[in-house]
Amino acid sequence: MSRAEAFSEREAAMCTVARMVEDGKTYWVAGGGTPLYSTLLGKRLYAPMAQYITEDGVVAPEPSLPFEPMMTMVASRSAHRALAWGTMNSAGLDAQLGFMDVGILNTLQVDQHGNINSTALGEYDGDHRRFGGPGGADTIAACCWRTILMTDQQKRKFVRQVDFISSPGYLDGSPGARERAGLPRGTGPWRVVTPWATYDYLDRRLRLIAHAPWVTVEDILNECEWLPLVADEVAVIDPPTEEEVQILRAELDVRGQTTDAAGEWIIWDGERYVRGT
Amino acid sequence: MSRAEAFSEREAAMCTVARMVEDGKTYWVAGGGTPLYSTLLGKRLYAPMAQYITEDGVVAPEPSLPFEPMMTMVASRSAHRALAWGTMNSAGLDAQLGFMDVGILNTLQVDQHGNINSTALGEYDGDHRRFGGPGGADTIAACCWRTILMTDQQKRKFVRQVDFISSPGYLDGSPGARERAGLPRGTGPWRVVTPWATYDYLDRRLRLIAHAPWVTVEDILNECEWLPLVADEVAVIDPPTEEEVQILRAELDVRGQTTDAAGEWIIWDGERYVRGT
Amino acid sequence: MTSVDSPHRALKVLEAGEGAFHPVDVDGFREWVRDHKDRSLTPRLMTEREAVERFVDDGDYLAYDCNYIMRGPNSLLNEIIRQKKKELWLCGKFTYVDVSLLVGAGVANRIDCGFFIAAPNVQRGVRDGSVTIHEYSNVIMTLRLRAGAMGVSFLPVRSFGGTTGFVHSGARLIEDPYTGDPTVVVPALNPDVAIVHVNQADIYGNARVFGTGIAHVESALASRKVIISAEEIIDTEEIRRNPGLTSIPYYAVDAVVEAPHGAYPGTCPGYYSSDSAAVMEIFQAIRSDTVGEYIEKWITPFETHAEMLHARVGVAKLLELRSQESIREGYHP
Amino acid sequence: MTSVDSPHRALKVLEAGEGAFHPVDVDGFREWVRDHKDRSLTPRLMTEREAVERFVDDGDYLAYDCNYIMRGPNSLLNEIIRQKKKELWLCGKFTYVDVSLLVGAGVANRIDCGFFIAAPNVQRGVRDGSVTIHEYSNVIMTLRLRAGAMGVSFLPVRSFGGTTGFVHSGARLIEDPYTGDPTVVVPALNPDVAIVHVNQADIYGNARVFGTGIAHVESALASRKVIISAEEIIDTEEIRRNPGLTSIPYYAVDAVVEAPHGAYPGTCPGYYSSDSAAVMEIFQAIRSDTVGEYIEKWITPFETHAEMLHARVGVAKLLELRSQESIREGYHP
Repeated sequence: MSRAEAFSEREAAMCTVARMVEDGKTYWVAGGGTPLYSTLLGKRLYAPMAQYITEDGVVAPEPSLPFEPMMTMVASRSAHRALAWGTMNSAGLDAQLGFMDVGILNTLQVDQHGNINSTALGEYDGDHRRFGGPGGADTIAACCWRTILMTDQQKRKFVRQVDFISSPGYLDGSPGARERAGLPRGTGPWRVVTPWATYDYLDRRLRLIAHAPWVTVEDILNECEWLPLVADEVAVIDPPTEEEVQILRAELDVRGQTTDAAGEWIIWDGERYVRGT
Repeated sequence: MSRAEAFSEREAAMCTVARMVEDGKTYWVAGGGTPLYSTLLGKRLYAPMAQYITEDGVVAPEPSLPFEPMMTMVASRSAHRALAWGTMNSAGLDAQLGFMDVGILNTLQVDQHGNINSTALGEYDGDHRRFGGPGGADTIAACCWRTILMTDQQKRKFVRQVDFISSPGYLDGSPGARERAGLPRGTGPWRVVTPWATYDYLDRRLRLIAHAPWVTVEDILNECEWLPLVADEVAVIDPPTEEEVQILRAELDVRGQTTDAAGEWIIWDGERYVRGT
Repeated sequence: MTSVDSPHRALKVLEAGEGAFHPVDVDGFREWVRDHKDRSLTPRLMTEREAVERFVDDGDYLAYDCNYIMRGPNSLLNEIIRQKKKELWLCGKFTYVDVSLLVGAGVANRIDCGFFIAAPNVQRGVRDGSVTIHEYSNVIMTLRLRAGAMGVSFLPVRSFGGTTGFVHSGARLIEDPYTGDPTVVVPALNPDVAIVHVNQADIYGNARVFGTGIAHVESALASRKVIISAEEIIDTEEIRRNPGLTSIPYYAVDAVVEAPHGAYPGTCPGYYSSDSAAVMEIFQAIRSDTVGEYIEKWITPFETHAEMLHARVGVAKLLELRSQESIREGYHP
Repeated sequence: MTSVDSPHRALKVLEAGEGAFHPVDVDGFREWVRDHKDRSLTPRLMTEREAVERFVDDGDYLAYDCNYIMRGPNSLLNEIIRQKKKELWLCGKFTYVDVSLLVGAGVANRIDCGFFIAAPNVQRGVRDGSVTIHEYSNVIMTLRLRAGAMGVSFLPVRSFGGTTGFVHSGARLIEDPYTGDPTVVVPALNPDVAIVHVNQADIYGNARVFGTGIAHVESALASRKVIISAEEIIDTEEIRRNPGLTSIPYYAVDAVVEAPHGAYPGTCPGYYSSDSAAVMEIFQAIRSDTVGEYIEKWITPFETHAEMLHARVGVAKLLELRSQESIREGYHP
């Protein structure tokens, strides 16, 4: 598989997540957008026996691609050839039962313990900017066995403590904090993926474990308001392959609404990847 | 409508209950047998807009009559041309919501406060004879707005206190006893019908209000181990009409499994009804 | 083999959210059902105007699903705007642009939040205190509706604990009566009124929904007043031919409105696709804070949804949307 | 507008039943699901013998619906008897003659009672202590299964309070965390194994049930091990053509057994009617305390259900039962 010569940063993040998709696991996909496209890419190339479930209860579809604009779920093409059609409650309850292995999420803000804010920036009881709320992410973050968070590598997004916990990470980071709050045992954040970096958690604290070849660890830490732990060896993320980006562009997000929506372009200049436009 | 000249006591009880069926009300019918046939007779003759629901979630069927032997519910003929097919849970939850107006029940034993025993005669923790348990009757007795109990007029059935409360009446008879036990407000037993008698409740105590023309009040009280209240004026129950028994026999219980199963025959001797064989 | 609980201790309430919530009154709801829900087979077919006039009151708590996206009750929502209802409290789960539209139209001022687009007018309302938001999530709101549809006052849930939303909600953290473990419970929701768009219904309200959904059945069973809008009115004979397809039984329904293309500009899967340009137009209107102009263009000039479809959309476009919806499998059983 | 509760007080447990109940362990159940339920599309088709050998263990808590009446999993129950499983604990709601059969066969000795015919051998077992009964009702047992299928440890319910059954059950009467009113809660039930007979399934376990039922979906989702028997095995392509017909998703299912006439002698509505004479025969056997003879005639001489059908029933009778079931509307969507 040859390396891709030009791709957007958002495409890079989707390829990173696609490679995390595992056969025989269920993915509860929030909302659509990058989590859904990452799952579809992973299923297409690496894990054909991975299955996904949408918030409106579509179980294991074979969607009719490409999706219509803005309709990556709650439409006939996205629900097509499913094995079952349920509702938000059937999806939510099956997650409570432990049937959902992995949830993939987006967010505005994440903190050192993996808590997610999609509700309000600023002081909730005072001056703040309001956002849409958790949607399905709260249940995904609570009930899936693992969660993968996709976001951009921006200083304002990586904070010590989110202004509002919309969806739970490890809460205050103490052992058993989730269980004390009534959340299911053995669950919690697993990875954070940005176009530049991959993180895991060590003792429930965010830890940088890999960087994209076109940035340094220092670049990444400069885009963190609160510094994460850094692994002793920070791996280099394999860049997207030509095959991956071709599938993303030709089969999945053919209108480019998701992949082009953010991030700079990365170009192979013959020797190395450089950030371009 | 001419009086019937010969009918069984069980037919008489079904006719009494059939006349209680009201248009625009929902009947949750336990099990089948006499409650179901009484409802069907009432709907056929007196209250076409009454609807019934079965334990397995059949809503407002137009059953294909006659039923097959023993299959007055959970069969295609009994579920035929319904408006919805649910499950025991949908029926039970709709009852919790208050959608079920009237429940009609059978039982082994009833006490002065309308509590019903279908579980055990004798000492539960010691020597007793075991029966089948409440089935759906507990929920019907708890959640329908009114319940009608059908039983035979036998001394051992009308007791001071049932050996085991399988399905709740007014419990200890004190005001608010049902609510203190967690049962829905404003519900409770409404009528008891035997081939000989009709009872209501006064201050949550069983009260005889009507007798069949072929028995006296004394006959009835002789068949009560514990004496009920007796209304100041005890009415006379209109006996079955020819039309009622014809429908019961020709359209409903054509095999006679239910109507012939118990009770003596009542015959009009030209002047009055007499108990015959 | 029993669990190790000690049944007679008191259960501690470990934490309690401080948010206001629609009052929990299961016995009151039962009495409403007894006194107001028609268990006769009485025709309930009426116009959208009559349905909204009779069954949506100022101050009502309103439940609906997915408007402007999939099988939303848009014809009814627009009629609510035309009738200038006031101070509605919205069940804002799995919503999109419609919260901003209803706030901008002046009909809603309180939202239980699962998800909605917090457009400028909502932001402004929160800042100046004219809009109140209570915090939940999509699933928590649908489970609150499910509790309401089960006739119980609360449900235990496995999410929502530990969030800031919990603090601003009606949830409680209690000791589980069986395990003693900390357990989140949420209050049942019995909305005053639900509006539900379905594929088919008969004149009594026996309704069929094809495809996925959010909480349409729960909303219908949990709500005091229920208006169904249907793409197609079908014979009760057809309902009786396959009772297994009935999603919502007639006795839960107060009004049935015939509403072909009732979900426009959203999709009704298997029937017609979204009008993407029209959806983008409302999206842009809420983003650019021009909801008023949108309403004056699309809603208030018309007496009915049908009139709007005729004047603003036209036959050719509607047929095109039907034609675009090439997937029919599963939606025409 | 909020209810008048005082959120921070402790909730009193007002009364507690004294009955033993299958342990409540929601997190343990989740871990079982994670470690044992196959979320791949791996074929699960196997013989009734293999399914029962692999998935029914001595001492298991067993859930099933309606056996000997309607769409019961009779082929699987008979195989359980042939394999001489021991000490099963039965979810005895909406049952009929089968509790007495299973007790008489020596495979079951504990019953959560909703309803069953208390035949002489059950009576004797209760008297001599070899059979234990815990008291519930049909709806309470199905709601316990629903709690199990929701992944929560308990549910509030509106019936069962005040009964003697409550005293001999796992129910509790607690103060409602919202209204303060006395409220009955019942423990979730997560059976060790469920056996469910369905109309159609694919080889992965995506299953369709047509007609009414008791708690088949809840049983499948709530149970650690799930065996589906199906009148017809259909292509997964057919499942994908109408996902709205899937009652039970494959990931809940461990084994699929092809079992035409699997509900014999009961009815499978729309497919075949009951064999009344054969049902009467088991009814008479339990009444006259001759369960052993019944088993020796109908069950143990045969290797499989199909062999029994061939030897004891015959083609003519099976075709007659199919022919008698003249109502097909609603069962062949």
